[in-house]
Amino acid sequence: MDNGRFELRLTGSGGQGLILASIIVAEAAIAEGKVVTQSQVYGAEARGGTTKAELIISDRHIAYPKVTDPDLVAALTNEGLKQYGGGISRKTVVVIDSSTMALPESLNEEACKTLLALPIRNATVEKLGSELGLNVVLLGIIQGLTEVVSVEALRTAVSLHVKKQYVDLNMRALDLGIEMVRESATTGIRI
Amino acid sequence: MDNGRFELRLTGSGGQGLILASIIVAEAAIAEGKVVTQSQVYGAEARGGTTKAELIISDRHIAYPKVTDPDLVAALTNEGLKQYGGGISRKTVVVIDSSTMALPESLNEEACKTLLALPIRNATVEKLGSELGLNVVLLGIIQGLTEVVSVEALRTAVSLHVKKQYVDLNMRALDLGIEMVRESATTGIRI
Amino acid sequence: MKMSNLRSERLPNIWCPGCGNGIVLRSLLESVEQLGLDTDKIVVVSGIGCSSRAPAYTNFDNVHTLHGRAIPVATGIKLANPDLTVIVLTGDGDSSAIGGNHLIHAARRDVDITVIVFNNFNYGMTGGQASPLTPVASVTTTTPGGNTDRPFDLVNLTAGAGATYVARTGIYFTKHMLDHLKKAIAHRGFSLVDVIAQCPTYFGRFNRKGDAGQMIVSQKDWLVLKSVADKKSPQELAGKIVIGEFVNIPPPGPAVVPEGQV
Amino acid sequence: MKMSNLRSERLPNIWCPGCGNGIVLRSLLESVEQLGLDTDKIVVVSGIGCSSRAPAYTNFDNVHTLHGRAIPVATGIKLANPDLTVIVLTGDGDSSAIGGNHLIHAARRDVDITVIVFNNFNYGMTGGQASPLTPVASVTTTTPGGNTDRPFDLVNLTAGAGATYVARTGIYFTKHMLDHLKKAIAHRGFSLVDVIAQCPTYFGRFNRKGDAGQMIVSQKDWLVLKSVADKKSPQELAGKIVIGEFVNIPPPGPAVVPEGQV
Amino acid sequence: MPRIALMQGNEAVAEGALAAGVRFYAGYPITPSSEVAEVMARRMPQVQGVFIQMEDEIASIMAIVGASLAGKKVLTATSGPGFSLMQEGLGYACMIEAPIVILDSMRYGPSTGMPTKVSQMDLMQSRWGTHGDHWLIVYSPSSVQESYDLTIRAVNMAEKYRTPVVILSDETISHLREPITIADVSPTVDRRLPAERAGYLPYKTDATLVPAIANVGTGFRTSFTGLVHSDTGFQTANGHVAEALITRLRDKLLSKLDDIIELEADRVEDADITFISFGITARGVAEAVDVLRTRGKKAGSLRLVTLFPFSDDRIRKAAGNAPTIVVPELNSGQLVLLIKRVFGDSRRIVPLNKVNGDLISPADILNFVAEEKL
Amino acid sequence: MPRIALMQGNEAVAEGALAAGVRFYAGYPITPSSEVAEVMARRMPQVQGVFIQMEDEIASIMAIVGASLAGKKVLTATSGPGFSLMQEGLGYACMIEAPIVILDSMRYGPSTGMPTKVSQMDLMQSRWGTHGDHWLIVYSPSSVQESYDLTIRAVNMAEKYRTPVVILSDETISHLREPITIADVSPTVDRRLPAERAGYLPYKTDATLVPAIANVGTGFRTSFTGLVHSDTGFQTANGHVAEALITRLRDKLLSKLDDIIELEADRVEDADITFISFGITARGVAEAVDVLRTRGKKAGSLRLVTLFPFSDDRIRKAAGNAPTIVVPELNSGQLVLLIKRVFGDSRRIVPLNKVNGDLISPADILNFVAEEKL
Amino acid sequence: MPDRKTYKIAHVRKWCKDCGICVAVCPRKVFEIDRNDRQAIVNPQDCIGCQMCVEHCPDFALNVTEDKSDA
Amino acid sequence: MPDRKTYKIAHVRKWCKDCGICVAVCPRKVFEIDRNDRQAIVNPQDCIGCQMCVEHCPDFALNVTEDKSDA
Ligand SMILES: Cc1ncc(C[n+]2csc(CCOP(=O)(O)OP(=O)(O)O)c2C)c(N)n1
Ligand SMILES: Cc1ncc(C[n+]2csc(CCOP(=O)(O)OP(=O)(O)O)c2C)c(N)n1
Ligand code: SF4
Ligand code: SF4
Ligand code: SF4
Ligand code: SF4
Ligand code: SF4
Ligand code: SF4
Ligand SMILES: [Mg+2]
Ligand SMILES: [Mg+2]
Repeated sequence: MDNGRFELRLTGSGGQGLILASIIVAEAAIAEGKVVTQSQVYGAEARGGTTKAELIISDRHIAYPKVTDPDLVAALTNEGLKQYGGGISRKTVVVIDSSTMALPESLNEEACKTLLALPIRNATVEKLGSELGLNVVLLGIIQGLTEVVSVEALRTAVSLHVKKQYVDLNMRALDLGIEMVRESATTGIRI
Repeated sequence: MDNGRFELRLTGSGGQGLILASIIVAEAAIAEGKVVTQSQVYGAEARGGTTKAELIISDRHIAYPKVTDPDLVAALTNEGLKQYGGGISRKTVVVIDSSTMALPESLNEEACKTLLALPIRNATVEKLGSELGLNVVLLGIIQGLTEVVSVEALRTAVSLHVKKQYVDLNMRALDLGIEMVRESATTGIRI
Repeated sequence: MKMSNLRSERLPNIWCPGCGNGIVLRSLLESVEQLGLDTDKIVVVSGIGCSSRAPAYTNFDNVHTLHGRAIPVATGIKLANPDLTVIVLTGDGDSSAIGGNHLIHAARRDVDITVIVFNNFNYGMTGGQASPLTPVASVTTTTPGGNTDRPFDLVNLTAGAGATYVARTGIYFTKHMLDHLKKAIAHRGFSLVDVIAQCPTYFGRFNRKGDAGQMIVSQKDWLVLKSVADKKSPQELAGKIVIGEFVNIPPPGPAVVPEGQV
Repeated sequence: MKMSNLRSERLPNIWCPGCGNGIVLRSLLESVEQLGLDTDKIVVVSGIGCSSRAPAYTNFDNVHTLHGRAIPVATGIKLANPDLTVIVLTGDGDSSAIGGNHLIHAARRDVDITVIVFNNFNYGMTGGQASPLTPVASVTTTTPGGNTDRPFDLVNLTAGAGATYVARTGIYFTKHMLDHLKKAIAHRGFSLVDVIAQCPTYFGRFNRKGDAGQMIVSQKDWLVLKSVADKKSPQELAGKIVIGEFVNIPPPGPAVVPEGQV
Repeated sequence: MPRIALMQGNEAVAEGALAAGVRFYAGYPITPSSEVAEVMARRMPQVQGVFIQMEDEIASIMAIVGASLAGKKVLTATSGPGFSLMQEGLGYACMIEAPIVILDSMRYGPSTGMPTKVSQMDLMQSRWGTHGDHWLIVYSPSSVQESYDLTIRAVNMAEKYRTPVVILSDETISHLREPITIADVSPTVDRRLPAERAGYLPYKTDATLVPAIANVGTGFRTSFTGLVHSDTGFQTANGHVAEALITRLRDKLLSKLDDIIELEADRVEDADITFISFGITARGVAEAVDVLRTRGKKAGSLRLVTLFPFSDDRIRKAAGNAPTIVVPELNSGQLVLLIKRVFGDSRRIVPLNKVNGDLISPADILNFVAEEKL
Repeated sequence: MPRIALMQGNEAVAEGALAAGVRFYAGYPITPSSEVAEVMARRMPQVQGVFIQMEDEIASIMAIVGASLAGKKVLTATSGPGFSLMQEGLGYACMIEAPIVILDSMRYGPSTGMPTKVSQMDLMQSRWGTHGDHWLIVYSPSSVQESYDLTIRAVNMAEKYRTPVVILSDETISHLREPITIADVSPTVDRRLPAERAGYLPYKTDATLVPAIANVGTGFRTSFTGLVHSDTGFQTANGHVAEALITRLRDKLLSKLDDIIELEADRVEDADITFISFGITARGVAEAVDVLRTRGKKAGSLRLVTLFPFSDDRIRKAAGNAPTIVVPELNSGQLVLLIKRVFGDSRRIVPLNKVNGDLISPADILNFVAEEKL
Repeated sequence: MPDRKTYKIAHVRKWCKDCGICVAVCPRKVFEIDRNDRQAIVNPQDCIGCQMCVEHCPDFALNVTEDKSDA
Repeated sequence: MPDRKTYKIAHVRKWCKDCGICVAVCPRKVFEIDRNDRQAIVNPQDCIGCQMCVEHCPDFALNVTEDKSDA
């Protein structure tokens, strides 16, 4: 978090819950006294297709509200990374879902700070039984990688968005994400 | 016709055919190579009420198209004269229909060039059998008073606007008007 | 008729001699009086047209809106204050040409307003052009060779849109008119009365219908009571217009204003 | 179906997985082919909405207009060049909400165009709000507690406005759909087909109608053929929608375009 | 042989349109434009054209757009309230590049205002009434003859540039009768059509920046949309395409100002006071300038025949060097806002407004000049 | 205790309206404003208010006018195409002096354009979209917090001056989420009502120039019309009355500029280059000014919170003395036309336009300053 | 006819537009349009109080009440 | 069953959106949505050529023709 400012971009396809994920982080950040701006791209008026969600977290007033210099870019689809990979620099941590994405040709360790390929979808299905919770696993990954918000704040924010009976599942999803980061750090499955 | 320009205003109530009358004079004047602008006032969108028709006849281009300095004002109702008597000056000939109108208080010989009261409606009904033709009688009066257009041109213009079977009646109406002026000149029934 | 409901200080009205609008206006004032409505709680709304000038002669709150837009304004008023009796006075053009969409949607929503159409078969105010209710073959300034567009039947149109009260009447039949205006205003839900009025200045003149007196009396010949018409063949009814009550569906429950959205 | 009438270079289409619009589009292309129409002389016109994107997938002249305004554009095209077959593809919102007035007036004038309504009971394109055809009690983004406004019955509405051909069909019944589209297009005069389609993304999801496959197959349960329905009581038909041909008035003479004005 | 006829302004618009080849009229009556419809209802059948009275002004503009796409030259006529309703359709015509002509005969506003009284209150609306960046041509006649001539020109320009053209007239001119000269044949311009189907891209343009789009029903199978579209005519949300489109729509007009803009300057060269006006107001100005000149006052007049595109440069050049510029108009001050921009601080710009439903007469102007000591 | 909530701009408009006492919402969905309707559909029943989805935007604005006359505080929300359709109704509201508030969330135009892309292309339309001389208030929020606050202010101003107020927002702000602070109670203003029936003249005004008109259904029996009307509320075609009415409608706002106009100046005092902008564009400007300052370039910013009434004087004063003024906007140049008028030849006025559906970023501005050597 | 009711016909001249509707609807020929095209009450004594004229006058210019003055 | 007709099922993968409609309408369970949420043709041999899938595929992704290859 350069000078108290953190820029996050999530990209993937409609329906993966990325916008909600960015909102949850935003709420967690607000709870911790931060300022945020959250935005997303809308495609043509029809549904589906590629989406992007953006979040800026800062200690102070945020003037320009869109991400221009991302600290973290997480992509769940190749198309997403292609369309919304702009602005990735040596300061950017890039996370891709290795279960569904090919290694992006345009990107390499040199072009960013870290390039992390995690089997997000597979791990989710395997550990949680279905894809449900994929976006919360991603939240865990973001937390694990950046600690831009505390785990507690994130837990609270997540639980505000899910029905009672799913709280547990989501907490496990969050833990799974955090765990994946921890593991990757030890096992070093960076690309 | 001061410097080749003649300004005419007719006023009365809707349905008296004053607009048509002004158009007929306009057409006669055009036939004689003159330039004209003809206009009228529209009341509220609904019908009836007081109307005014205006005509400027000139030897050359007419810039401002509305009457500001009338040479002749002919009024068939008191209300018409009241509403649209503006601009009458020492150069203006004023004609009123003495069969239906009271002597206008505001007007006197001093305020205009000539103030002529003619029993237009009564004469029309008497000589032509009904009010039909009233506006053509007025045309005759205008012609008789001003000779701004020739009788022949006026006859032609009138006949272009009436069905064959009424041409005769209208020619008689025209003659009646001209005759009334002639008589008034000899009998001097000016006010 | 109580003169206090008429803004007599604004008379004579602006309508042409023999115009039917005043007769409808009178009937409206009479019906409001007979229904015993609280005159502080009546709002009369209109669009643009000769007929739409009628509200300004009533001594009620009145809103002269835009051409065709009386109904959405009336809808807004009624939903904002359901205690009010909201009556729309409109022309055939105002209601069925430019305002046609609002008309059918109000009927669909069954919003509790009453629409009284002053139907003179043409656009009086702008000089006698055809309206969507101008009969086939009639001459107007925009159908100099006779109208070839088919007119709406306002009863069918609004019934098809879901109206719960629809009636038609004519200004000659003052008792019939009064009865149906009263029923329409009293109806809980959307109601419409198509009142056959007259425009002697344009429609009458262009179509040689005679003077105002002849026009009004002739309604006896070409308006047929529904009860009578029901016994006649289509051939016998050719060229006639049927008057009476066509739809009268009582409201289902106590709620008449669309409530879920409210 | 002749692939040459489809702009396959523009596929996959923009619609959501399981959206019913493609099924109607296919049926349209099939009907045009079976009718043997000159494809150079077909113009497909639409408004705005998911369904209104359909014309751009046809290999005919096509005009994507403004929300609700397909019908007047189609009217202009048809009157300007009566040789053309003019077909309007529109949504339930496009045709009956903002475009309602044009719809009833086209029906009244009996202008020779065919209007095909892709009826998915909501505004798909803007995110699933209620439309004038949304059934009572249905959940949409603007009726979170269930719709309380009554919907139009498009058949009644357009019949009431004077339409000379009106039918209703559903996308499950592809043969029925094809037959009625063909009859509508072949009809001389104004024709409308209300095609019950589906929006799994919004209407289906909000109202727990199951996935796209379940939605389409379920039409077997709640759509009833008119021939069958005619023998049933209102109670038996509660919650069902009747499909079939409701109005089919042959044109009176050779002229189908309003002529007097032309 | 040219003939002379006495006509009302509205009739002249209708006859001008017919002379220019207009064969489709759709409209909805409104004071003070209704006579255009009434004349068209009578005249169209005589020339195998189509007259249709639509259900409202929205339908009217959309119907002429449709007929235009089918190859007809088209006209509608309205006044303020109807013009407001037409704004969405106007923007659509700009975007799909449908040649259409609209008469807006200005009456007193806002809202229903005073339907039978004159104003020039829709000036800014004619430029900015619809949403989004757009460009169009607006002409302003000041006589019946010009109502005829400019209507022909409007139709021709609409065809040439595939653009909506607005004729901004007013109640006075609409109802004024003046003799006009009618030529046997008028110069007409037809829209350019594509040569062949092979490689046809409806919105691809050459140096003219004007696309050669086929009429519907001629086998070219064009796709029209009010969404941002590429050369193919199909929708796209590509920002570059959008920028290129919007820029071309601007430049196709702004690069042809010589052809489009007409300004009429009268004795501005040596003027100490120049009046800049348009439409009916210019008639009073013309007379006032005459009088002022006879009184020894060096007055001049610049009349904007073309109101939009509005070229600051051309107006600056055409207006001469008078230190005082008076802008008389029948509204609370609209043109004067633009004129101020044109001249910056270099001149004294004086508004002269009349908003009582009457014209600005020569006497009004003379009095104003005297009172303001101009 | 004030609370903090994360909200979208559209949600903030809806919640701001509710906080200001709005209890009637009529609307028709359109991207990017639809969420306002969706929030209202959920929230209105909770506050005994009315939500109604109308058949189109014309009906929507007319319905809120009706509800306003019946005493409710009202809102509708739309975007360009719908705003175009509302223009006639907007002029009507001006004329009868109905307090109404309209959100226009600008998307890329003209026509349907790019529905999900941002623009600032309706700026001039918000002032000049309807026919006839008219005046209204237009506010431009540049954040979610301001969407909330300005909506409250818009409602209050509408009530205070009995005028339509437009909130000119855009796609980005509408969909942006930011934390906002919500006070327990917000300051609200209620329209003035007449004291007694005796001698009641609905349109008679005192020094405030704002009439105290009764709500319908309260026994005062008011007559409303969009025609020119006298103090009685009844129609007249009297030119003096017309002039007085139109002039009062102007002056009731133009005499209260202190209350209505808000301009936000930032470091303009010593600036060599000042940016004048509004809405979302001002956010990029703010960041660019910071960067320029850190680079030693004396930059400043003037943000127009109130767009209309547009006071040349106030803007001239508030803008400081920078010799160069840059006007960045998401259109082909609309605000810059006004700014040119304000400053005449005294400054260098440089337009910075972006019309590809993206925002003007701080980098865009910095690059522009560098490239243009400003 | 001692017990035949008689009626007072009030006519508001300044509201009347001489349209002739009362002439057309009156069953007893009470009214006439005179040679000056003006409405005139010519046979008031024949009035039977049927109210046809009152209800059809578009200008609120007529009022017919039972004449109780002799009673 | 020597004279039972067989059918070729053509599936345009890049147009298919895996919506499952073909699965729902096919009377012979020819299709399936697999565990990757993708449409799959699992029982082509059971096809009776009824065209239900073709006519209901919203994406023009299916074509079923009689397989004459063995004839
Ligand atoms: C938007 C708009 N379009 C057109 C008009 C012109 N106009 C005023 S009234 C009217 C028609 C009135 O006809 P109708 O509703 O039948 O009323 P009538 O005058 O016949 O009583 C028209 C077209 C207008 N005022 N506003
Ligand atoms: C004037 C205007 N108002 C609103 C919109 C926004 N809008 C676009 S499509 C649509 C509704 C579409 O519903 P429908 O016609 O049923 O089509 P569907 O998407 O369901 O196929 C709306 C409200 C618009 N484009 N223009
Ligand atoms: S024009 Fe016709 S409708 Fe209008 S006032 Fe005259 S008679 Fe009545
Ligand atoms: S939103 Fe609904 S109607 Fe639109 S494409 Fe998706 S499924 Fe079809
Ligand atoms: S009906 Fe009324 S207005 Fe007409 S003539 Fe008789 S009294 Fe006069
Ligand atoms: S009340 Fe009857 S009888 Fe008496 S004047 Fe009137 S219409 Fe004639
Ligand atoms: S119906 Fe068509 S799009 Fe849907 S899964 Fe089957 S083949 Fe794919
Ligand atoms: S043609 Fe019929 S049986 Fe064959 S796959 Fe398709 S739906 Fe199944
Ligand atoms: Mg009418
Ligand atoms: Mg739909």
